[in-house]
Amino acid sequence: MDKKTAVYICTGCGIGDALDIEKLSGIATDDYSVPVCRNHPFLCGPEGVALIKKDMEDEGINTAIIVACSQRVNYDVFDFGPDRIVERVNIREQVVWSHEPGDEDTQMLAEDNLRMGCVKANDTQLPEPFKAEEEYSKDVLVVGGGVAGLTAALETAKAGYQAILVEREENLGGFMSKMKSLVTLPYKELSDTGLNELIKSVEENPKIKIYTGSTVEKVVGGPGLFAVDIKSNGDVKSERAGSIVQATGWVPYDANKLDNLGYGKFKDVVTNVEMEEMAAAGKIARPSDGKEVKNVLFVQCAGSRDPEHLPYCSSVCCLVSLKQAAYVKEQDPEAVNYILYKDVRTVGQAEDFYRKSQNDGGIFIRGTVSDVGESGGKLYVEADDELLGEKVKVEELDLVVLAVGMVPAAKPEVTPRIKAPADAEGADEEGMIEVVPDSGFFGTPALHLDYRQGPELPTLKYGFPDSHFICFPYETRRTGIYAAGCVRKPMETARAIDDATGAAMKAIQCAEATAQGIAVHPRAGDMSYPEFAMQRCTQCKRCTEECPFGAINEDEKANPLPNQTRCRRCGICMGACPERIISFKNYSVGMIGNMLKAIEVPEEDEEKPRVLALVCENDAYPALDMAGIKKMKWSPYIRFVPVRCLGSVNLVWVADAMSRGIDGILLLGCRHGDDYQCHFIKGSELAETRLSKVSETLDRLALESARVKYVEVSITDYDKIPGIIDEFMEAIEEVGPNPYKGW
Amino acid sequence: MAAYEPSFAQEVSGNVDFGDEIKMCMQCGVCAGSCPLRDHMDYPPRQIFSLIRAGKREEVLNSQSIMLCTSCYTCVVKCPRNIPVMDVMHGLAHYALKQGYVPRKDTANFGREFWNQVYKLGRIDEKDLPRRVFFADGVVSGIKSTMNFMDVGIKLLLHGRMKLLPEKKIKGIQPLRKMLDKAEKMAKGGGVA
Amino acid sequence: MKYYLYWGCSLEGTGANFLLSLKPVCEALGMEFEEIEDWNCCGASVSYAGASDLAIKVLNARNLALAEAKASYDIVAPCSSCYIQMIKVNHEIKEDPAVLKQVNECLSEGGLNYKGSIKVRHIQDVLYNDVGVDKIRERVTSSLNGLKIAGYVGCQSVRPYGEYDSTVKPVVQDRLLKALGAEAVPFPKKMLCCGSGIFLPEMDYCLELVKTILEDALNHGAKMVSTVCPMCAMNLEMYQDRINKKYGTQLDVPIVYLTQLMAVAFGMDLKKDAALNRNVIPPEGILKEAIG
Amino acid sequence: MVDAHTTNQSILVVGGGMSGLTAALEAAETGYDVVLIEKNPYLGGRVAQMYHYFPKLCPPNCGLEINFRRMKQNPRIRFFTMAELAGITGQEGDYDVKVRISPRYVNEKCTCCGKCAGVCETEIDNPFNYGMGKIKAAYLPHEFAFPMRYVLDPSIVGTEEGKKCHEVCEYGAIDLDMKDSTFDLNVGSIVWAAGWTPFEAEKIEYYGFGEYKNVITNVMMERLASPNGPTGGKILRPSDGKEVKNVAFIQCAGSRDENYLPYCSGICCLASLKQTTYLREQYPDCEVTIFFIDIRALDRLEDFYIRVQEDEKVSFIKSKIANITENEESLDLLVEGEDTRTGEQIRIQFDLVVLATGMVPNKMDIEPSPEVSYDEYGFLSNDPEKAGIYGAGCVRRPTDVASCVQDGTAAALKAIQSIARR
Repeated sequence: MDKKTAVYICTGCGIGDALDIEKLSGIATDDYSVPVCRNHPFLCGPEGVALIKKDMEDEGINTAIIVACSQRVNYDVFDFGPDRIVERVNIREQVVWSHEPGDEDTQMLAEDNLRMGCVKANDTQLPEPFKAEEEYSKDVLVVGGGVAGLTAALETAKAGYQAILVEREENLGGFMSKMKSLVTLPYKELSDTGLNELIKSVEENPKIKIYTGSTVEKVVGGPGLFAVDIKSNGDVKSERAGSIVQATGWVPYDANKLDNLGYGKFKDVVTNVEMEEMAAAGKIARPSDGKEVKNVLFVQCAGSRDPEHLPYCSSVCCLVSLKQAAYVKEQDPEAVNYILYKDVRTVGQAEDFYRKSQNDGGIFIRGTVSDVGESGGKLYVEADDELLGEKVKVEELDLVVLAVGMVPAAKPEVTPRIKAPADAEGADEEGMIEVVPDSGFFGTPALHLDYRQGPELPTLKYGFPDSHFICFPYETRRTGIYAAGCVRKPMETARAIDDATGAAMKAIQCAEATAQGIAVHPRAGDMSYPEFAMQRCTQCKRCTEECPFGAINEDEKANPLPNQTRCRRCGICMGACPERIISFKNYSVGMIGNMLKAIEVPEEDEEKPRVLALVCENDAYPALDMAGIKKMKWSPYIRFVPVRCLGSVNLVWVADAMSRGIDGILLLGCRHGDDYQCHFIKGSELAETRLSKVSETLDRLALESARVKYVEVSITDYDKIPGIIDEFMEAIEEVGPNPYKGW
Repeated sequence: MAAYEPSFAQEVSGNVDFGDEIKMCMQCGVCAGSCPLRDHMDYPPRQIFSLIRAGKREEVLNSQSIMLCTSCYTCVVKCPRNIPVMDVMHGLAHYALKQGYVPRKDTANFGREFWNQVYKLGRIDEKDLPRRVFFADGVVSGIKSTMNFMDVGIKLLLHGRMKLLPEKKIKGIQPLRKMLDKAEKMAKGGGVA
Repeated sequence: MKYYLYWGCSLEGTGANFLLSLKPVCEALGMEFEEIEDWNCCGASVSYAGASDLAIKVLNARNLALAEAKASYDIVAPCSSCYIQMIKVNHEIKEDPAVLKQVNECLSEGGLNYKGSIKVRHIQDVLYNDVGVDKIRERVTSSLNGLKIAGYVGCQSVRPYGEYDSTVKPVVQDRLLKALGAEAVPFPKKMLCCGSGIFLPEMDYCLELVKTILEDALNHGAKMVSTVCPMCAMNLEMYQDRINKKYGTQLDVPIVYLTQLMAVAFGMDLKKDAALNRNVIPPEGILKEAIG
Repeated sequence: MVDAHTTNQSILVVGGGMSGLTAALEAAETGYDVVLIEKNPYLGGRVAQMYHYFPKLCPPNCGLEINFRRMKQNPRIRFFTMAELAGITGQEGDYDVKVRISPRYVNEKCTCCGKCAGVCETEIDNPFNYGMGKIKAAYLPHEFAFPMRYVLDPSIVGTEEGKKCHEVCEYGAIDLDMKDSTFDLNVGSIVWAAGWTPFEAEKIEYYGFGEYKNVITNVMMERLASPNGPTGGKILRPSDGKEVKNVAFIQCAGSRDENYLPYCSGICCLASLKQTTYLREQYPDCEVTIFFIDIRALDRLEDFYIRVQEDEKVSFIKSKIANITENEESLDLLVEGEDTRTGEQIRIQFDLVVLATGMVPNKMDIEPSPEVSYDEYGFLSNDPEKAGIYGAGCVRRPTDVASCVQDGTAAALKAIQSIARR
């Protein structure tokens, strides 16, 4: 578009008193020859906004540079519609509120910010939404026909969308079809599973297409454009889908590994799953001789909460055992149930069912099993009773039920090995390498994604493809593919139903957003997307390897094949690319490069160092605003440039800045590691790794690596900001000025 | 090693007043933590319940604790499962005595004599009661205990806080006894002797 | 304001000063009393040794039935033990009608029947809620002038049902004391049990409790301890010399009934009405000094 | 006057906490018009008052910031703060809703320059800090407040103080004539996400909360640990501002207790484990004791439990504490109970006691009450027979943030279905 730019400087909130506005406007009008430059004492007020609107009408201004408060505020006031560019230059929170008023350094800071704003506005294009050639699908593919899958499909259909349901077994229902009864809200009594009704309503719903006895053979493409091959008794059918819900459920932990609890040794030691099947079949009897069951002992945490087996808690086993104890009582009111537990974990209203179980006479023993044995055809269990403070023995047992835990159905027995990337360490002689736990290679086939980064959803610790985020449990590293139910984490039925409903919501939402060509969470609504100048590509694979969302595939020649609908617009590929071939309409290596170059670097003798800080706009930038709002003070020699994610920081910026005489560069980003907070999963981590490699660049320029530093800043660390900055300024003081000044 | 034996728990729940409430205990220990005489108890209430659950009949019925209850109701007020802990302890004491156990001799004698008097007169004779208690274990110890309490008695007497005339039976003593006999027959574990 | 007064066994003996002071004080406040004819003992808190729970319920139900048969007055029970034993019956039959059936089956042996209509009230309850502190304050002629008193509530006058006051941090007695012009000192141990019914047989343990209670009262500056329960009064008052012997303390704290203090504050006769002469540890001096 | 034009194709979300924000955003980002109302002067709800989340120990503002940004760029959501539900009539697909707005006395012209607070001398108990510490009666609820706008406490309206604030504001942002107002909405479905209230700990008299200064609740602890809290993030004894050396956490303070809340509040175990890490991070020598009945750390949260157990300065004692008494000189607290694993009596002095109090669901208190069903504890049960109004988050069950967000997302779809059905 043909830009007509105007600069509007607000003099309210103390700005006018702290700065020489005349001088400031000069920068715009003289240095950047912006045709229109006005100031107003209350720009966000009605008159101020009217002023801008008037220019837009009369003068055809379509690019407004608002030099005022942070972009975090008055976002609505300064929104002039999709076809107008608005660039916000923060001179309130991060300039006049945090620096000495009337001081020349404060003035210089404001001026640099304005310079960068002018450059940015100039280099910004209005993004247009991405539109694929093929037509978008809004159908939702649901993999797994258990209670979670059935629910996801049904809830999708109820909202007016088509669902495709794929179930491996011949019949729908998953594990629940093995269940006799259910314990669920309000947790007073046993209730019917309601599975038949659920299946019926799924089968009768015209919007749901069901494939039983079928598996997903291959998934190609991305959100809105998934092409799915479904192997259905012999032949392969293909379907198109907009998004996917993976509800492949769980498998019980292998009780054969629990021989210390007598499993496999004694016929009458069974798992809670076998117990459930027995009960569902109609009669609970001793497997050994089919005789009646009088005394039952439930061993809780059989394999769970155990470093030798499953370190995590399987969440449901307490309630399941209490339920099965109720079966025993139903069958024979005289029978006795013992529950040997570590902690009774009946959370929320489920505490009521613990009460019921006690009221039915269940005997709860807090302790751990030391031995399971047999004498006179009956089982006995020895345990350390924590509350009795001694070893105890429970004899005359007809049945010992091991409450085994849940393992995600997507968890493989062995860690798969793949062909190692060229520069990878630890590859074996065949060039194969064990894959990292959170890569998409982890997992037994469920989706067979045709993705460069692996065929399945990446998993977290313990093989659950759960979200790492507390605020965003549906965050997924495979855009448009959402896990639901026990494949995500151990959960009881009531929770699985809610989870599946939520997953369906996200799936529908992703299909809708994709069709509009806009991004989903966390940059929801963003229309910009990366464009690749392929002719300059050197096939280095960095982008295809580093994209946290596996958005970019590769052809056999290692050329990147971007899948725009998988893209989350973080710009990590842009930061990765050594050739700078990846750019967005409103965000590019060149644009930021030019902004850096716009910073005025005083001569060495002026003894005014210049430091550049590239800050994560999601957390570090708001923290800076907070520090400003709290009127904290810090060095006026530092210039902040917000970036979408530190992962989008391209090392060339460091070189650019250094060669312009900038004395130091600070990267402010999110915590990484096990408890990472980066909204793009790997961004901040990648930034630090890349930075560690920057020393070569610096050496080449004969500069000290101390000039570049990465610091973790969380959004609430505003109180630490001045300290962090001062510390870095001192460090820069020590290494002395950048010799490239004035070149 | 203690063998879990549900029969005692069943015995208690079937024959002891409020005995069936025990099953609701989740072993939080708030009762034991609230009891004024907890430091003198061999097994505070929470432990008594876990012993019953484990089937330790002797330990429970011989336990000092079940007769050390001052009836202050603190445990009853605090129990998160609304178990009338105090009444359970009384029930256990009553049952233990019936079964021939004597957890706390003096309290047992005192309580029994107290009830005997209620049964005999329909009221309590405050002079007579201690005497009976003191002499429950024979003349010698009786005299000793009496001497021991002379001072108290004299003080009370001097300050007009001792009823001089012996307590008379209430008019309706006969029907009252009938009622109480009936109650004993109908009472929980009334069959058990 | 007419009530049944069920004073029970000890108020005719060891608790005589309670009953003696209670009657004139309550009359002065316009309360009328009627005795439950041929009442029997409540069984107190140790009968369980000889009796089943049902028997003890029946024992109390008899009193309730006798009262109910004649009139519908509330029963006022000054003795905490009597009070608790009777309301317990009422509570349990309310919770479980089967209990009422059982009880009546036994009562019928003596030709009685209880419908469950009679309310049982503690004397504190009646003074606080029916009479009210204002009316009591108005009646005060010789204020206790800020005399520091520790209001000992004990257990059974409020626990477990807390019908008229907190079961953990009660306030009623303190407010009544204040109405008399006294200063109710902070008294964290006001709810610690004194040993109650098993004091006598378990004296070794219970002396310790009484010691703790009295020392707490003294540490908070109390000149005397007030109470509303004959057992508490007995246990707190009669054995101080034994505690002194056993623990080398110098306890000599007067233990007075709330109603005695009221009689004094109402300017009634210290002997005839307040029955101060019946206290083993004489409170008279301190009180006279207070009222000047 | 409020522009709140809506149709029966719109969704009303009541409650601007995590559950409500999520429900609103998910529905709006799927293309539906949403009106969100929140009774506080800011969005974010209960989590905005928390220091960190378990188990990641990350700040809630991080996720809130993203959500607020999602809102800023989404024209389909309109939200109203200081707004409460005043009435509902109609049925699924066509509800008429009355919303009551309390006066903020500050209009949209506020630039957050802070001059009003500058001249205001009156101070009020800071509601954001549960009454710990004071704040000017002209105040920004907290620095991350969204919307970023000041509030005037009614107590200074109509006083000299109020006038002063009005005069000092250069932007005409202070409007002392604001009144209670109501407006009507027509919506197709409603998401009830009004959240929870901390159980009133004073009800457990034997713990002495409200009477003993150094007995606090877990929500107060969050504020004490927060950099924007009353102590600037340093955990200090309320009574004397001393550093703490020996702290007790009492689990199930009210929860799992038929005298108070018979249900388990689900989150208190993890909350205390989390707060233990706050203490241990600030005070390398601080001893922490956690008194519990059962530790309920589900799924991966077990790792966090293990992590805390590995700290040798943290001990776990299985006991429901029976009594707390204050030492009248030191104001330390004597904690009594039974160690159920040894049978021994506990009599330990602590300088701070934290009660792990539970959650009480916020019910719809409007007349006439709409067609919804609650369980016996007041949690809203999403009865399929009564579609149209859907509970989300802690109004349905006591639960953690992640589950609230899941639930809010699910509620959004249910709300959309109610519209799609029509």
